[in-house]
Amino acid sequence: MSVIAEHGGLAEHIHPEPQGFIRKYIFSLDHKIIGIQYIITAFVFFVLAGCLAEIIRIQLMHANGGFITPDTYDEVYSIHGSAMVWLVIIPMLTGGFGNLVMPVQIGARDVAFPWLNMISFWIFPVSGLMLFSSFLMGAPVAGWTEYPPMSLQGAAGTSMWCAAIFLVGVSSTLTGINFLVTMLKMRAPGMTYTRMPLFCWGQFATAPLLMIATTALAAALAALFMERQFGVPFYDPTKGGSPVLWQHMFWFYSHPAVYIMILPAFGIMSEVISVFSRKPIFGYRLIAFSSAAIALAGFMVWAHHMFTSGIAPYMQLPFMVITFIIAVPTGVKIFSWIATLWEGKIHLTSSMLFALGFLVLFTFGGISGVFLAAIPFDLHVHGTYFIPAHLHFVLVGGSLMGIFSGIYYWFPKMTGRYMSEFWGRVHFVLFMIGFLGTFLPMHWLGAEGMPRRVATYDPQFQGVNQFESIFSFIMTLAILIFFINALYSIRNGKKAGHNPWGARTLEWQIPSPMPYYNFKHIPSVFGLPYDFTEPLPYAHLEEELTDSPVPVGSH
Amino acid sequence: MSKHRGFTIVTVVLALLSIAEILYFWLMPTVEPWLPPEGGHPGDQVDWLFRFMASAAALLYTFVVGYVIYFAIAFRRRRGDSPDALGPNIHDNPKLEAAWTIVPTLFVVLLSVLSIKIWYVLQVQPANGLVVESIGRQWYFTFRYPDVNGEVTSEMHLPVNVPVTLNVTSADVIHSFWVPDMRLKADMIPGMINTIRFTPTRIGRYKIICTEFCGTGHSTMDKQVMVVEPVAQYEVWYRGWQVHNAQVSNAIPTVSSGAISLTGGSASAGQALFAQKCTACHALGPFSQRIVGPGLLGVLHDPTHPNLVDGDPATPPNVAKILQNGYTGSFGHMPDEAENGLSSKDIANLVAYLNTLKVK
Amino acid sequence: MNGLEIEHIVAVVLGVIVVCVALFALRNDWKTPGLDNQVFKIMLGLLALGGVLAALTGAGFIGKS
Amino acid sequence: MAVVSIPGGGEVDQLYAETRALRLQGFLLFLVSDIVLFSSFIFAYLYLRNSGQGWPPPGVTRPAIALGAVNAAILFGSGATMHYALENFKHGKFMRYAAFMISTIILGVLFLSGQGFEYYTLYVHDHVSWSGSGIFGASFFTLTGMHGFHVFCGIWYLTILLLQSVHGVYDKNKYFGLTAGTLYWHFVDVIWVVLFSIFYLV
Repeated sequence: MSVIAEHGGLAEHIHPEPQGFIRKYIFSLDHKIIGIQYIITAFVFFVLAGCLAEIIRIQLMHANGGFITPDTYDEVYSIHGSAMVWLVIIPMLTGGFGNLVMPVQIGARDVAFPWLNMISFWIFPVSGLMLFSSFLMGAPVAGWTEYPPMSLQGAAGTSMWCAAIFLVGVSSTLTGINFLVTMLKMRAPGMTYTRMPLFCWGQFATAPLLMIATTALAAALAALFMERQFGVPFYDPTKGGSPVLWQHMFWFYSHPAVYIMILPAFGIMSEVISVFSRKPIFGYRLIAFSSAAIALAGFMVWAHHMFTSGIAPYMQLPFMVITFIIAVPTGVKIFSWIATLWEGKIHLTSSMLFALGFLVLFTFGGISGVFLAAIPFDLHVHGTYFIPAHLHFVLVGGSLMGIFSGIYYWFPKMTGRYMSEFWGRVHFVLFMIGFLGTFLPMHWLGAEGMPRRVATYDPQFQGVNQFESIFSFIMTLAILIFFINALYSIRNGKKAGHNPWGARTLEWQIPSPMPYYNFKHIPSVFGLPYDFTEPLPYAHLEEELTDSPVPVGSH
Repeated sequence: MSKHRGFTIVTVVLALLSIAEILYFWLMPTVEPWLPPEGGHPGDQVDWLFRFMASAAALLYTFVVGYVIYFAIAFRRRRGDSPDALGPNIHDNPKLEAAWTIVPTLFVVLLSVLSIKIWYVLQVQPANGLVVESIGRQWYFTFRYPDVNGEVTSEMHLPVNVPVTLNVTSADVIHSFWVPDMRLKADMIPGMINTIRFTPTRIGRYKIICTEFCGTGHSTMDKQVMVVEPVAQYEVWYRGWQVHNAQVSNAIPTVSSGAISLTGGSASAGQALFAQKCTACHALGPFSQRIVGPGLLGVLHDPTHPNLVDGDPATPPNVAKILQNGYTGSFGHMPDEAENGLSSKDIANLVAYLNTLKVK
Repeated sequence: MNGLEIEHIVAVVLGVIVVCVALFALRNDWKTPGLDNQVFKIMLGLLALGGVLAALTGAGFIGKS
Repeated sequence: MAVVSIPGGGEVDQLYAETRALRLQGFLLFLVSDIVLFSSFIFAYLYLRNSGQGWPPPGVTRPAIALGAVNAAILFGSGATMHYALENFKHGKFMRYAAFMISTIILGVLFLSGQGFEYYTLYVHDHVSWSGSGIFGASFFTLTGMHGFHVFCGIWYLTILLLQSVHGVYDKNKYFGLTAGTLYWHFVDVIWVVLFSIFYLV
């Protein structure tokens, strides 16, 4: 076609749609398929790790445990934590939603390196299987943080754990590189940085974290692996190493990692809240820049996990103050979302309900984070149940609520059908009740004197723990409803048009499910993505929803 | 104004609610509903910080949740609204945005100043204090007092109202020394000494809890107590340990010692114990049948049985030694008597039972 | 026939199927040019390798049974 | 096909120019993450070195500075030859390009042999080993070994590039693979500057 003859650049360069099952659905190069592959795989691991969580809660029903032995219990919570962090939330939010939505939102046909994207994805299930197979050789016991010297003494599975996390880290790093290049180089004409949808800003702030922080973790893991397998002394104090070194290297990754887990969820919130309030997002620039500020400051706070570990006293203060400062951009985002609700015409869909739930739960987690940042209070609650309570409020109440919200929101885009709104609301109500009942009392348990990672505990806490366990079953039930709803809706859900929510970002302007090439003609962008009163801010979209033939590229 | 009367009412209600919460956090006589009873200085300072942060958090959280719920209800799409109805086209409000950037920043500065002040209190060396050391071990704490040989192994006694400098370290893996009532914690890291400073002011018995995962017995590492008592009673206890440990070497012992008398072990009692304590890790099968540890069938009668994990031949006294001291090393981990809850009599019974097992 | 044996047989059968599919696809695509196709072929090769490993493990040639 | 000019005066089609820009960016980001990997280990090394045991720890002999210096000279020399190889290729002087490329590869192999000799001397003569010499052995052998592995990969990479260019994969306007190879080789050089100074000089 003439368009191709005139331009001939990457934007018009189209590979023919692949034929054959393997090319289409297994080793696919299509970012949308890879995104869905990520989401499905991560949900499979989510179910496995969720079962481990229920084993933990059953064990804690009685002060003397008795459901499983202490050693098995240690293995269970270690794998639960590792799997939820590395195999569920990070791949789901970056590889999953990032792949599914980000290239379309910036008006690209695919990510920069589709083959790299495919490799990143396929490393992930393999490393997940390796992580779970560590149970066969004696899984790691020292929690997802695996502090040496404890992890040096762990069973053979600990080395397997190192290898698995290393591999999933490689996958993250490659995804980060891929996304960053895509967003730097492949935005549609007119898609300036301040016109990118906020979900892309979330990914844009996350990609460098994935790329840089994960590599630091790879070094820490490689050293742990070498020490365990070949006796190379890095961490063993009896051979001159330092256990605190691991803590520095681990948290230098793992603190940015919590922003890897929350920034894309922030992005989802911005999309969902704006669309369902039928209003422009309030304070676009401030939200976008606070994402970048959080990502940047995220590299400067890692030692706030180590206030009790005996780092030099005057080293502690800057970490405390910078951690406090992170509360400011985070607060700005929360306030902006609440202001977006103001005078909106709010559609209380399941997706929006989860977004509102996010605001309620994540704010609580953020506030308990400020408590933890204050050294004097941290010295009291560090290593207690206050920590699991805080991290579940930000990771379940934040990231996972964001994931659910995103699934309800983009499900019509993935499949062309709605999920059941009724069961979505049931899911929301049960999940909120179960979540609050499970994790809210944990703050109190920790402050009162229950250490974390214990298989048996002081009988005075038994009542509260039983209460939590019962509510955790409610939460499990809610998630079960969600899965049934999703699986049922893939084939039987109500048909949704190409833009069921009336959203204005680019992915909603093309058919659902998205065609292989995304766009017949690369759109030009001349406005903000959230101006609901204005005409669509894109040109060259006229033919997207018609049946006119797809231009075929030269290759 | 009338248009936003609901908003005004909600704001007033939330403000009143916040004031009530703030008053509650400042006026409650003790922080006991939220934290364990406070047992000394600087726990009082931490409690003060807790009251401050809790009231600020209550203020913020009340407004966030209140507004989210109110907005979701008040601005929901009504039945009569057209499906395409839009909200007002508000993009931003620089004054508002500046306000909610600057006010939290100021609050953060205030919080930093307060935290640093209290942090400084935690660093100050008390004059004429008592210097005590604690060593974390799998899975108990030991203590070293000035002019007491060796280690104090049971409770930790402290005189009331005397400043204490506590240096902690570990003999094996990382532990953590936490006394919730003192609001203080320090990780016990092998090869490092961490210090906490406090002054117990209330007489009582406080739990010492390990909060850093340290192996199979981590859950049980909360059984020891810190006893704060009047100086006279403390002196008596202290002299008692001085006498008790007079003959003890000052070197840090690595394993508990003392051979167990194996006479009079009952094989039937041992069999019951074995089913209860051992079968989770050890099979009643040949040596190669491994669950966690090796199979134990005929362990004492098999001439081809390899030596025990510590290199000693498999004889009843050596097996008893492993049951007593446990083992942690390249072969894995075997709990010791304390963690398995085995008395000397139990060990004798178990060895007697193992002695009856013969390879077919 | 106990569960373990069934597991082994399933592993062998599935492994062989996977290997066959992967090798067949590999043969079809053997001559395709371009970076994307090279990576695709590598992935197919790894898939075949995985299938071989699964089949060998199921048949008891490698790994502890 | 639309045609665009590229730096250096040639003209390529727009698709190639854009793809090249993507790959360059991706490759640079890959190098950044590789730098972070080295930095983490260097951080670990500096942390352990300053953990109060004295340096080198008692009973450990440091490697001789002379051999390290020779090795450094070899590697820097190879950086220069690599630079000239690329320049010559750009100007279409294929034979000179090939000569410089081969000398780069040979210098790389020489560097690895020097490193192997150094390891041998340390291990056999001074009894310094990876796992048996405390934190010195751990950090020295891990970091230099990791760098050596990068050189090893680089040698193969350059060999493949050379064979590709013999087969005419690149021409004087389309030579991104060679640019990437040069960048990689310079990166390996720069890492060695850092390693040389922290292990031999300081």
